[in-house]
Amino acid sequence: MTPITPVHYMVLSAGLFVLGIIGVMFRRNIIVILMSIELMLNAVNINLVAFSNMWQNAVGQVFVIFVVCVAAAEAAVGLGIILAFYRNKETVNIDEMSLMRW
Amino acid sequence: MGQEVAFYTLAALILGFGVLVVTARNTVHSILFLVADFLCIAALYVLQGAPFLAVIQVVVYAGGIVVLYLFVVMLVNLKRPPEAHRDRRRRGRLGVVCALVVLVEMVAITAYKYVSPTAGLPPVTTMGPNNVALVGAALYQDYLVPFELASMLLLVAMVGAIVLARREL
Amino acid sequence: MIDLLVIPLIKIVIVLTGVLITVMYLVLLERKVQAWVQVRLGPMRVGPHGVLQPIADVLKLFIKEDVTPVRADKFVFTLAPIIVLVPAIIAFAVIPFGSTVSIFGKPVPLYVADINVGLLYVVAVASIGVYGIILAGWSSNSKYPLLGGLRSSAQLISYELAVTLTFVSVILASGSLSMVDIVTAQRANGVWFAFVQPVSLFVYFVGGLAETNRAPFDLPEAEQELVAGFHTEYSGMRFALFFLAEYANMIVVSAVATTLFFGGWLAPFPTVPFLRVLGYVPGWMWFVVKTFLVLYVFLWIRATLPRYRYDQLMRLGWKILIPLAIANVIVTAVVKVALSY
Amino acid sequence: MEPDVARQMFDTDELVINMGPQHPATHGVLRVVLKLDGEKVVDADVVIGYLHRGVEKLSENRDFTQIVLLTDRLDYVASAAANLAYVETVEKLLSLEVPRRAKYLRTILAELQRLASHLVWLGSHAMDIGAVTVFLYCLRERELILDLFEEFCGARLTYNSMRIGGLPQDLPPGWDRKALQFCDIQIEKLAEYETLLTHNRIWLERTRNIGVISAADAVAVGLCGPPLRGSGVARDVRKDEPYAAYAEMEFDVPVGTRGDTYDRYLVRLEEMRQSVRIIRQAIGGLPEGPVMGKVPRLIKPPAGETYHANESPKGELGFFIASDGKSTSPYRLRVRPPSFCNLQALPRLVRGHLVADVIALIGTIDIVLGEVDR
Repeated sequence: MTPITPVHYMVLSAGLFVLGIIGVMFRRNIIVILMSIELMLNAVNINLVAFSNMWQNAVGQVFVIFVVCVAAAEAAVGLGIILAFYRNKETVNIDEMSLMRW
Repeated sequence: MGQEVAFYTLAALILGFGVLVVTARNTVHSILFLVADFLCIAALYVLQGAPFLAVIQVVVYAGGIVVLYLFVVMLVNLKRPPEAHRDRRRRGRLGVVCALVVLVEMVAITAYKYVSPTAGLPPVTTMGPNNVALVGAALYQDYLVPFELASMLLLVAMVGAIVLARREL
Repeated sequence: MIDLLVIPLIKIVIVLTGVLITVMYLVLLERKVQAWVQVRLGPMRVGPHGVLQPIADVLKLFIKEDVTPVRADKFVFTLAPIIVLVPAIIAFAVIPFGSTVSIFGKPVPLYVADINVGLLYVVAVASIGVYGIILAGWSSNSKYPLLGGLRSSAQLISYELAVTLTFVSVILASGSLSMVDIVTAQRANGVWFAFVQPVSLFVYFVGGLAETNRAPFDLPEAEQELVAGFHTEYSGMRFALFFLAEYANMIVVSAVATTLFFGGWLAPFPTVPFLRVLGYVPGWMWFVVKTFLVLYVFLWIRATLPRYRYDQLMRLGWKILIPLAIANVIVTAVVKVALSY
Repeated sequence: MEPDVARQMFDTDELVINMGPQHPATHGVLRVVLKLDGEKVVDADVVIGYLHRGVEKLSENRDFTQIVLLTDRLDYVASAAANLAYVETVEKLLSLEVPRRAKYLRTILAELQRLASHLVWLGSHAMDIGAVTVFLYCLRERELILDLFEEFCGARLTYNSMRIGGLPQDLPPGWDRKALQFCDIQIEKLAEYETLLTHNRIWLERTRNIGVISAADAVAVGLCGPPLRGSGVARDVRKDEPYAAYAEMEFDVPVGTRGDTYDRYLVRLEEMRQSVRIIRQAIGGLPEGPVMGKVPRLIKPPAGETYHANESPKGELGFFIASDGKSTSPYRLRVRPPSFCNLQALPRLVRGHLVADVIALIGTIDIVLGEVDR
């Protein structure tokens, strides 16, 4: 077996990222779409940590913390919007979220 | 040897759970797989010598964000499946194409890097296994302003979420 | 090879059996203590003074029919109790039961692992348990468990914040995230953190009561509007897993309290000359004794206090404990900086 | 889960929850249909009748003496109080004179019964709010009262302890000394319950300002007994229309100020102290003499009707008896049960409170379903 290099992590990360894209594109349920976005963010994090490990520099890890922050903010606001939307329309299907007002 | 086995196992688990997240019909199952995925990613961080991040990953992602998803799924209980739509494959095809393009591009980049390795550069600093202090120092000294901005972002998000989720919009 | 695999495995087996047996007898202890407080005798029939009662209980739970509601989500319904139990047990991995002892001339540390983010590991592991509770409520496909599950998980998440904040001030006081280092810091300071961080101890203990769903925060067990909370639909062995997890969590909370605030395996009064003899008692025994004293307080409180209402419980968590914990962190940080000058 | 059930639960629509008749916290077979908005109770509908045994109708086919037995089964945790109210009503109908000693003994028994009933109330009320220990402590003292009753009349729950015209028998020797001993114990233990509850923050939070009812409202709804006094109305049948030997006793009628659950708790605790005071006085001044008056062998009251009320532990317990003058059974017997009247206030009390408070409020009005449904 070849030793694990950052390239391995990059391939893994790319795979996870693509899974996220497929989720965003394929699914209609906006909650699953948000979850797919979380997957993509995590793919990015894997890369950042791999590079941090490769360069033996803590900055990569610091950025992961920021990404997690952003993800948390995104989830809170996104889910708040979903709840508000659901209360009015009783759906979480993204195709029905085409109106700018209701 | 141990590291390789661990990496490949975790990689397989991460990708496998990722597939399940995207494909699961039941949203709650989807969330469950997402949690499992995040736990595996946390394990991967441990493997990469970032135990602090691993714990953050579990506490914030698995213990916080995904619980939020779970709560919302339970609040949003649906009469009809949200997937129902006339033209089911309309964007799906686009998605596959997009994903393929991205995948090819990424594989190309990594393959290119692989044949002309730039690795071997000396590490900027040496991080021991106990790098929590290093991360802390970087976070609170070099990146203080972004840190404060991030906290502002979280505050704004919190206020926004509360306003949005209130019953009377 | 022996150091890498065999010894940790042996330790894991010992800790696991120890925890399970302790849980069994903790239930008996609880019933006995409750009974004594309430001028009763408690279990008396199985064995002398009921010492075999736990075995009878476990047997009964094994034999009982395991009911799965017809329209339940079977996969999640089965998984939920496991998700609750596993974090409760793996949290023991970082708890230092004692310092290093030598067995057959070989130094063996009395903990499964000393990882440098030990305390955060406990927090992380505890945050996973929430899933089991929500999913148990959801998968039962019944409205009482669902409401109970949502309530319990909201309770756990709220109080987890307060508990984590108390950890921050302990970390500030000790300067380390590792459980072993926290204990040694208490030896170096010559004082247990219970006396340095009394506010932390208070907030931690109240939060710990709430996180383990114990009285006066035992809303899931209140036979009131939510019947039995998230585990209403569970029976037999799967119910036993929830039960096991609750008591294992109690032990974790007590063990962490012992480590953080009561000097872990350290003997009390090391400086008092005529109490030196206490130092000859092995460290792990001190640890067990202290943990059980904390556990006793849990049981004592249950026998004494009425129950909070849900909204009062949330108010206590968010409006009293969390601000108190934050203020404590700030004060600790300021004092620490001031002392270092 | 059913989607519409989910919507009911989480949306602003009202959710209807059935509490009882099989529910661990409704003191018997009470059913309360709660309309909830989230956690808040919008309205409550009390459904009764699950324990209806037709006591009033049964009475029309029994002798006057046999009916004492039926009154035992009304408020089964305070049967002596119901016995007393009934026999006094018949005595009033017959214009019978009861010996003074019997009156004193009846007073003692009625007050012991009040203590026993209040102990059951305090225990179950505290247990509903989560203080299990208080329940066991209360039952421990109630046990002593039951022992006293057992020694007096041989029964521990349904005493059948009164007769028209007096009492079935005199006290066994040494009984009065034991009763006094019990009084000392009870006073001491009351302080024990109070240390567990009265100044307990959680208890205060669970009972203060919960189920507030103003004096005017309380009168309008028809509350009686401790809940009425908790709202500040000093109405006590023992004081206002004295019966048995109460006219000769010295005691206070405690009243509350705010009319909340905590006040009702304090009122009942003080009543227990006053009960002990009355028992001590009555035993101290116990006159000698017979315990049975001159009663005709066949009880056949003259035609007419009468109403007589007692202060039972739950409130004003009254009996209305109409006699046609021809038969040895009442033409019509009607019970005015305090639990029933107090239960009417429940919807008004719970409105606007949370579901968990409903339990505390069912506890605070102290109902016994045997009496409500009859």
